[in-house]
Amino acid sequence: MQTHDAKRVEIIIEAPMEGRLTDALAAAGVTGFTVLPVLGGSGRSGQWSREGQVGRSGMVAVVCLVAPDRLDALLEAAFAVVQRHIGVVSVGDVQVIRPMRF
Amino acid sequence: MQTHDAKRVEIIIEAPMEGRLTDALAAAGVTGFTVLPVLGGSGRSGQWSREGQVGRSGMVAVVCLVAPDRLDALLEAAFAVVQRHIGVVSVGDVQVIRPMRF
Amino acid sequence: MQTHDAKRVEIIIEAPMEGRLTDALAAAGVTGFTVLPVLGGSGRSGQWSREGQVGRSGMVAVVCLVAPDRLDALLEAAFAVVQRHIGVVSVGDVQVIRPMRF
Amino acid sequence: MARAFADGSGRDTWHKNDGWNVSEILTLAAQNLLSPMILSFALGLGAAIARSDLTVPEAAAKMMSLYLLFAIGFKGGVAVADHGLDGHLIGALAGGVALSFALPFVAFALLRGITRLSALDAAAVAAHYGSISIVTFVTATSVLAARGIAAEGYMVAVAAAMEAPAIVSALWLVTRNGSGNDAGVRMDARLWHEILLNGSIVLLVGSFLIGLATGAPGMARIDAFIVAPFQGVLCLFLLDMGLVAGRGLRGARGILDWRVVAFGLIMPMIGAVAGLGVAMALGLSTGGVALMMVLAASASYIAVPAAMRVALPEANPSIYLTLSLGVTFPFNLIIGIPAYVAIAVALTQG
Amino acid sequence: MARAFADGSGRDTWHKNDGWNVSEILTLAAQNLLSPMILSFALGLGAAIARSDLTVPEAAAKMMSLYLLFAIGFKGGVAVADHGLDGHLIGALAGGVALSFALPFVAFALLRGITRLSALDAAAVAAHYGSISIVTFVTATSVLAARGIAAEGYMVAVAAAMEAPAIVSALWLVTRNGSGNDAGVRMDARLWHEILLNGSIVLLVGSFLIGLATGAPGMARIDAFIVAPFQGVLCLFLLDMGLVAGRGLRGARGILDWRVVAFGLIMPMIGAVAGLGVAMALGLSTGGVALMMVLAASASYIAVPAAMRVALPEANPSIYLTLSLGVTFPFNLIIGIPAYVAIAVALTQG
Amino acid sequence: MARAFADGSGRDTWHKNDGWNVSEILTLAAQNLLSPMILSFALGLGAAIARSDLTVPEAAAKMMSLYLLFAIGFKGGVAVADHGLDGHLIGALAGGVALSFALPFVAFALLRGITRLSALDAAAVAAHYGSISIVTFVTATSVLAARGIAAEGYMVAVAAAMEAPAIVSALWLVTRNGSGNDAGVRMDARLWHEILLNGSIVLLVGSFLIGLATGAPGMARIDAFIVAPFQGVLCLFLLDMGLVAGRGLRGARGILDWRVVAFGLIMPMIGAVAGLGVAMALGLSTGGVALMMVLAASASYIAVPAAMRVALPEANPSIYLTLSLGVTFPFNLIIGIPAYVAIAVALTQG
Ligand SMILES: Nc1ncnc2c1ncn2[C@@H]1O[C@H](COP(=O)(O)O)[C@@H](O)[C@H]1O
Ligand SMILES: Nc1ncnc2c1ncn2[C@@H]1O[C@H](COP(=O)(O)O)[C@@H](O)[C@H]1O
Ligand SMILES: Nc1ncnc2c1ncn2[C@@H]1O[C@H](COP(=O)(O)O)[C@@H](O)[C@H]1O
Ligand code: NA
Ligand code: NA
Ligand code: NA
Repeated sequence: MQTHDAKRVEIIIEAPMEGRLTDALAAAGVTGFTVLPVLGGSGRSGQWSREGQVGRSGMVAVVCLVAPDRLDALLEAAFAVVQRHIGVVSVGDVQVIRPMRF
Repeated sequence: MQTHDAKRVEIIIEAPMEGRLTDALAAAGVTGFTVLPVLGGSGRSGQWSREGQVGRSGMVAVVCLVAPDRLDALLEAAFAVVQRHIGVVSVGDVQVIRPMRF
Repeated sequence: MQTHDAKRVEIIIEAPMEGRLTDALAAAGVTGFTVLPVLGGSGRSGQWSREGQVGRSGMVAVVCLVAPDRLDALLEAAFAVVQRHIGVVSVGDVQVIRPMRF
Repeated sequence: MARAFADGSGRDTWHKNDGWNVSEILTLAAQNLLSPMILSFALGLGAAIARSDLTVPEAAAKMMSLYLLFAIGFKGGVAVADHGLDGHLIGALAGGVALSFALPFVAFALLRGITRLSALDAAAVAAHYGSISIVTFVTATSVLAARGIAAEGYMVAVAAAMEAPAIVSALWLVTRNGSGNDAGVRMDARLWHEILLNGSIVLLVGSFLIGLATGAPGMARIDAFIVAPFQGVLCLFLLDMGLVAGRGLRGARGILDWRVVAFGLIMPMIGAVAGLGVAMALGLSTGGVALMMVLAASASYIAVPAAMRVALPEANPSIYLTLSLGVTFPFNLIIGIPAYVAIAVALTQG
Repeated sequence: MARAFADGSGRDTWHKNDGWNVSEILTLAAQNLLSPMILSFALGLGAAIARSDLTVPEAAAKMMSLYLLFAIGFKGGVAVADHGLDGHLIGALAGGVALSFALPFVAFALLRGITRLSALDAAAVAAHYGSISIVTFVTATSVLAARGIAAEGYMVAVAAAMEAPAIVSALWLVTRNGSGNDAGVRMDARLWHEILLNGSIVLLVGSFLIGLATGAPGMARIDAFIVAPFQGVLCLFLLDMGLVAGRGLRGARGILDWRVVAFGLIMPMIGAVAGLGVAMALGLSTGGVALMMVLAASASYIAVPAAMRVALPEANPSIYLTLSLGVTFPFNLIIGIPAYVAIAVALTQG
Repeated sequence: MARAFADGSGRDTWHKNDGWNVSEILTLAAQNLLSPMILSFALGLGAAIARSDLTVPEAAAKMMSLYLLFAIGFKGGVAVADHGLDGHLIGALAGGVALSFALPFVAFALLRGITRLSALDAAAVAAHYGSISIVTFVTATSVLAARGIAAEGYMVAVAAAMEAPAIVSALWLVTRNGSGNDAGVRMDARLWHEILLNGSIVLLVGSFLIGLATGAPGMARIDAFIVAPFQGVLCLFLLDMGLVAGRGLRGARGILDWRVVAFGLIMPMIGAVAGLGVAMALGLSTGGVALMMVLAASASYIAVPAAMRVALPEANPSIYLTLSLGVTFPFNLIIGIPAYVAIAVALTQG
């Protein structure tokens, strides 16, 4: 089946920053993304878990599929939001079956 | 550690179609998959969020690891279900540590 | 934007083993990971769904971003925990924007 | 049968009606507006429109709706067990099903007449207005209970029976106005199974039968759970409904033009009148008439949208969801219910 | 001690037993079958088997079980605070622990005798039947309460004490029948910690101690929460149990042959008889005897399965979960409990 | 106004105070320690520290806090509707806002004086102590209700008004002690909007207004939901608070040195005294004085942490969350509240 190159960007970020991130993405012309819940994790700022969270709003994972030429714009936008916050950004190569979406 | 090539297919689809998709996958001989919840997202049909969902059943992410030679069968099966619905399909190259599973 | 090579390891494992897995990762020097919830899935041990779970604790997805040279240590550690249990491990190549984290 | 849906709080007072006047209707409307339920809905609506981050967790909203369905079904069954079946059950069921089949045609014609919606979107919307909103029904029963007005317990069975038929009519409309095979109807046995064994229908009918089987003794064991806290739970659930409706309206700017909105206000009135006709013809009680009007006037936002996503994926969900949840639901809640009740009282006790 | 588990609904009536006859047992069975709890379970079971999409959100199910554990533990503690410890507490605890240790050996022998299960699967199943099902226990207490039969408040402590010992016996059975090191036992201090500080044990014991410490005044502050709505919450929880059991049965076709199913029906009776013996030897009250029978007859589906996944990963979870949840749980709920209560009444009040 | 926050359980007894003595304070402290609420919190704390896997689902915890906010706000509004506004509302609001603005400066100075925290972390912590903990407030109202002590219904409005101002002071402190632009303040209109329309503020104020509008008749319709089960729900919520606090403490070993912990114990007392002064100056009732002390003494762990993550991302959340939730919250719950109530009683009724 015919597929098309694309980039899969996965941004794991604090929940309170989600809105700002997605707005920044939209501003950078990235209108497609999916937000997944995160149960917990560990990093330089220690380990945390979502269970019975009170006061700690946890994190979310934002997955973006973009055309390769859009990648830099996306990363610039994302990094501007993420840089001062805990979280991680990774980019992988993928194939998609619907080019028109990106 | 010895690993084996495989494809990681990620299908983000409307929840009401999940059962039809997994049945189609099974019919295509793809018996292994994992379903992850989705909190919200944005695409051509606008932005949505799961919170306090009443009436909008939201989406799910279905992740399939398959042997490369099974990929086309999987994509055909998936596309038949997804084509008329909102959602996205992406395929990435991965290594797995248990070939017998695929 | 300048990025750095890394490996994205995705381990789907039974919830009761999560703590043992993350401890093993930490012991192997892997201090960064994210745990995502899993709604359901299917594999050699049949299909299951999280809904109204009583008695079946379901599974979780653990995502680790590591520097390539750390991969083997991670896989050894993970495999020791996972081998006798149901679940899957996959490894993909990604780019990350913050090398110092790994 | 005065206790059929009475909330057992012991505060019910049979509202005596000798004669009827406008001022009383206004008083009742005000009284309805000042109920904690309506105000909770308004709070949610306002919070969402003001972009507050107030949200009700999905699992909690789902659980509250399971509670409301279980409670309303059980109470209905107990009411029937207590007061026996008057002859009207079959008639009421048949009448409800007929309304559910018929109303989509009216809605479709109206939409094609006054709006610019495509045949596909119009049919999808029409399906919602033939079907029913169980929360609107639940709210109406608590309004009746607060006024001590009786209703047939089996009206919950009628509600369940009205959920699905409208879908058939809508799909028939689509095939007839067949807009190309790429946007054709996707209907299969599996979808029928999903619709008819839809969770809310199963729970409503199931708890109705449980109430019927256990009757007063069963009620005595669980009334502290399903009767006393009922209206309070309804408040929090309506708070969430307000949040969802408000978010929908916010996101739908531009999607609904004034014509479509007008439909969302006119159609419930047409439905209510149709329901009134059927109910009067059947000779239902005051409460039964009011509830039949509510069912016919209300629009689905759970069972039907899910079915439409599968059967008519090309129809735009934002249109039917916003109309049903953001326009018609608030209309019925705030203006419709008190009006329907007032009319039912006037015509059956006048 | 008649109010030990009374549900405070004020509808308790001490059931006077002068003599005993079959018709009465049947009446009670029917009465039990027609309780909203049993019918809710049946509704869930039916809905799942009919593949309805009715589901209870995971978080809601978890919360209801926390509520039931807290309420049952607290009531037990208050009962002890009100009525003081009769001398039997230690004996009852010891008896319960002994049963939990012993029953897995019986279960294992029976399984190896009549079924084709491997030693590994047989041992895993055996662990479940030595341990207990707290929901079965909770349902039994509400049946006793409805009949106004007293029970020792500390039976909840006995229930907690019976959760873990069976696991030891099962693991010992596996090592003895050592099926190759690749499928050996995975037992470490961490797992012991997980088992003994298992959430349900901690909450049950903790709320028991809270009830003990606060007594009647504490009860007065929260009874409107933990007593009045109790049976209603139990209905919704059993609805979910039915859904889960039904889904399990649907998925398990072919996994359980008739021999294994037979075990799931015979073993609880054996357990009940063993429990009866211990309880009579200890001289417990009517309710205490019934509850000890229920505990011995019931099979775990929360604590033990999780432990088995860690300790015996090669054992097939579908077998022990389906047996415990899909066969033995419904059996105890529908037939077992009323029978055990009837027997306890007959033997202690006859 | 004695019913302001009375829990309607009919067990309230006006506690007559002629004179006052130490033994009585101790009795009350003991009595408070033996309340199901405090013990539930202790159970959660112990379970978490012992690494039990006992957890309350996130959605359930969220729902319980929505319930508590709605109930407390509604009751406050009804109380005002019943008893009318005494002249103090404006004064109380102004006093509360002033406290919220002022206390962060005290906290900041104290932290810089006795701890080694950076200006950034100190400011972030300070914001929490100027703001309030609604659960501490809720627990205090139920303690007052249990003792039949009246409080102004509008204190919930004061609580809502005190949530945000402290954030302004803290951010001002950061800019003044400007620690380099890379760690500068991230403050924008959007964040203000998020803070002021924070879900808990909106729900608290909204339900207060609903209670005010519907008054006694509204209360009559939902009191079985928001009054009777209130203290029981509070128990389960505090169980979860204990679990979260315990987990926080476990994870925070090494993060808090004894100086920081000392601050977490001293600051609430300072706040309480400040609150006492303001409340006495305003001439509030006994309950009002106690609640103002509680508000000033308590530290936020919901609204402020989220705001700090956005505005001061470089500040370490483990410090302020552990201090607020793991040190100050338990202190107020166990020692603070009974002491503040005792002092309020002594000074207003002595
Ligand atoms: N190497 C990693 N792989 C996957 N997730 C990570 C990694 N490092 C950090 N995270 C996630 O990002 C969160 C914050 O990380 P940090 O900023 O390092 O404290 C963690 O709680 C994890 O959820
Ligand atoms: N480029 C994308 N990257 C990630 N997820 C997407 C993308 N486009 C669409 N989605 C997901 O698919 C859903 C429907 O997309 P659409 O069909 O474009 O409206 C969205 O709500 C997202 O959850
Ligand atoms: N090929 C696969 N792709 C994605 N997930 C899988 C795959 N195989 C197994 N899984 C996941 O691992 C769980 C256990 O698989 P198994 O051990 O094969 O029964 C399944 O329930 C799935 O959630
Ligand atoms: Na309708
Ligand atoms: Na047992
Ligand atoms: Na404060």
